Amino acid sequence: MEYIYASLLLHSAKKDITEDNLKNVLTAAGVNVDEVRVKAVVAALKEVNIDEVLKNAAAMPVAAAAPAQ
Amino acid sequence: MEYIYASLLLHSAKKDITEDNLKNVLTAAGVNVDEVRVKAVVAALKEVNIDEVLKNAAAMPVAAAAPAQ
Amino acid sequence: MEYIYASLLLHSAKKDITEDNLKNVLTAAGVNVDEVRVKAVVAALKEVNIDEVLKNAAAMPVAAAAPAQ
Amino acid sequence: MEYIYASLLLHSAKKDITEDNLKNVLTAAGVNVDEVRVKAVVAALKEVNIDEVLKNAAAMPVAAAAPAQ
Amino acid sequence: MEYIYASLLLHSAKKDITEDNLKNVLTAAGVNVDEVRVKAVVAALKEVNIDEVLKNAAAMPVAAAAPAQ
Amino acid sequence: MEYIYASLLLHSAKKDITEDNLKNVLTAAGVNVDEVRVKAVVAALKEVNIDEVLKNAAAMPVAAAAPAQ
Amino acid sequence: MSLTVKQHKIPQWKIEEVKELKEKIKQYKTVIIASLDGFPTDKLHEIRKKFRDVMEIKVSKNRLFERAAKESGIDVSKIEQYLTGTNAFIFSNKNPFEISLMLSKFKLKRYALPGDKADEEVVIPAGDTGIPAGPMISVFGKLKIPTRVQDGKITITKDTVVAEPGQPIPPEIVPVLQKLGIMPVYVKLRLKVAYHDNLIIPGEQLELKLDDYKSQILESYKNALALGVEIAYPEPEILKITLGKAYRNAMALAGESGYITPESAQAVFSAALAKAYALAGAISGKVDLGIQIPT
Repeated sequence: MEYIYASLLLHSAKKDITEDNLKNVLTAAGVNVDEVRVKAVVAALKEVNIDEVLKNAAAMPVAAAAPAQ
Repeated sequence: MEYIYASLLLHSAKKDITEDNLKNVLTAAGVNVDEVRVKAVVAALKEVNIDEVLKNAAAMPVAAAAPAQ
Repeated sequence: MEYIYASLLLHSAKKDITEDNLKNVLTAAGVNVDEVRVKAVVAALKEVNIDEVLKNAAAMPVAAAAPAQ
Repeated sequence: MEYIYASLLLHSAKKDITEDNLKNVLTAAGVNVDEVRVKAVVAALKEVNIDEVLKNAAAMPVAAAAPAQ
Repeated sequence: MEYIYASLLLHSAKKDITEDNLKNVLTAAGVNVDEVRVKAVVAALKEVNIDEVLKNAAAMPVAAAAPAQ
Repeated sequence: MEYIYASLLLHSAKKDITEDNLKNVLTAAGVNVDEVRVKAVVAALKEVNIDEVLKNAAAMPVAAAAPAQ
Repeated sequence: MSLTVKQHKIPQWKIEEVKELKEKIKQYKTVIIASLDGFPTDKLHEIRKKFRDVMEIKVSKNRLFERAAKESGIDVSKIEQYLTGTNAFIFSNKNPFEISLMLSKFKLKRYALPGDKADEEVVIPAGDTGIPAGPMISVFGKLKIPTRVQDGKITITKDTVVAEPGQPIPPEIVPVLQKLGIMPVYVKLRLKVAYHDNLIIPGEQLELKLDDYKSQILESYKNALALGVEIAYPEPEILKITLGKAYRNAMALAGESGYITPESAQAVFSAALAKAYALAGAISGKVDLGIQIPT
């Protein structure tokens, strides 16, 4: 989930979610950055209205994730 | 929520949530770090078992979601 | 969601979700296949009991939706 | 459900849901294609605004499930 | 949904859902009958216990809501 | 429910819900038509915005079915 | 004038104390000013004993501390507002928030005083009170505490609650609670301000609301899941939700397009039935459909 948290951190700090920014944050967190993954996440998030997604997030069916226990 | 996202990023990357680590991540995200807040978050998260919170979130969606109301 | 639909298609057709199968389906659908993503999806799905997830998706809408209240 | 997953895959990849496209995807997934079914699905989906359905599918569960509590 | 409503009408009138019956009803409703779809629906319904499905649809609001999610 | 299914069939086929149309469909389905009921249904549906009702129905399946519990 | 007075009148013990305070300010990263107004001094001893390894607590005069702080290079103007009343000065190398948490978790109890509210359920236990039979019997009676007299002493016959948490403690019973050794009121050292690494942190900020942190963590987690699902991020915990979403999408599409398979039949007919019931419901007031319509 590191890439997601890092993206949310940038979004929350009102910074653009660019490859460089993401890499900086991940590196600062001691994560071994995977370039391809960074590219993929940045590209995917470009098509997403994050604020909209977060607004609906409270309804997230966390129960679905339960079997992970 | 920047401080929380940064903390969860560290947690997810299996790094300790220390003042230095938190400041590093926040700075890398371009956040103007508030020293007092960093200290507060680090102290609070020492008391809060993040895994426990997330596990309960998965197991008890209703109760878990209540504060979000 | 292409990778997800392709995976469910394979699952529904009782085929293994392997990198090759996934690539075949995606290519047939005219998707520009991203090798890394294919690997990531296949690896992640190995840890997921899809039948279980689908059963829960169908059977637990209330619990899932409850947090939104 | 293979035919529906295959259709959603095509839709998600922004390809037309034609008989040929559907057959290609299904064949690539190792499904024994049933011509009648392919024709039926393609005809039925022509009458449906898929984006609308998906939007409602995502938006609905909360309102729908809430009264049941 | 014409084919479904026509099937439900026949079922409700306690008539067999055969290709001929379905075509008759659809024609009477002014629908341009698509033979393939008629075949597909009749074939599919052979695998389904409609009484059971309708009972569940009416009696299990939760299950009923699930697919809508 | 025959009269309702027949009405929905007509509506879905984009035909007017007239007494004649309704009688035709019902007869084709082998239903013994009750003239008074046909008149009543046709008259009542004239005052209803069917599209509106159906749109809401999709959103609230539970509410609709709930009393059956 | 004051200069000459000071030069002549400062007693040795004050000079010693300022020196000691200065050493502690230099030695420790955190200094917390805590109010002792209304705080029982014997309880301070309990705190000292409990946290001997993590903090030093010194009770001193405000003027002496102010002088030590000033001479240690602390900008006293920022803390002088807190230097009123009786104060204890806590010295530690820990993060001041951690100290605050430690202190708040350490429950110190004291005897009730008339007018106190109970911090926990107050139970008068069954048994011999040792109180001679006399006017106290009527006090117990008034509080509906069942008693009997045995060997000239009042014996309580049944455990009785006299105050729930948050309720005022009946003043009549206060002496009895003391006699029975019941301490139903919590005392807490009130932290007024912390000085740490050149930061001044007011006391109200020092109180961490852990529940808020928990719900923020939860919210962040849900946000991450939602965002992950939106981009179908390939991580098992997200994929589980994404798969469910894809499945429900497929069911919804099957339902709306009337595509029947054994798997989708329920969705298809549920969608059709919901519409039929809605339509029937819309006209049920006007038409006898001869059916039972769930509305």
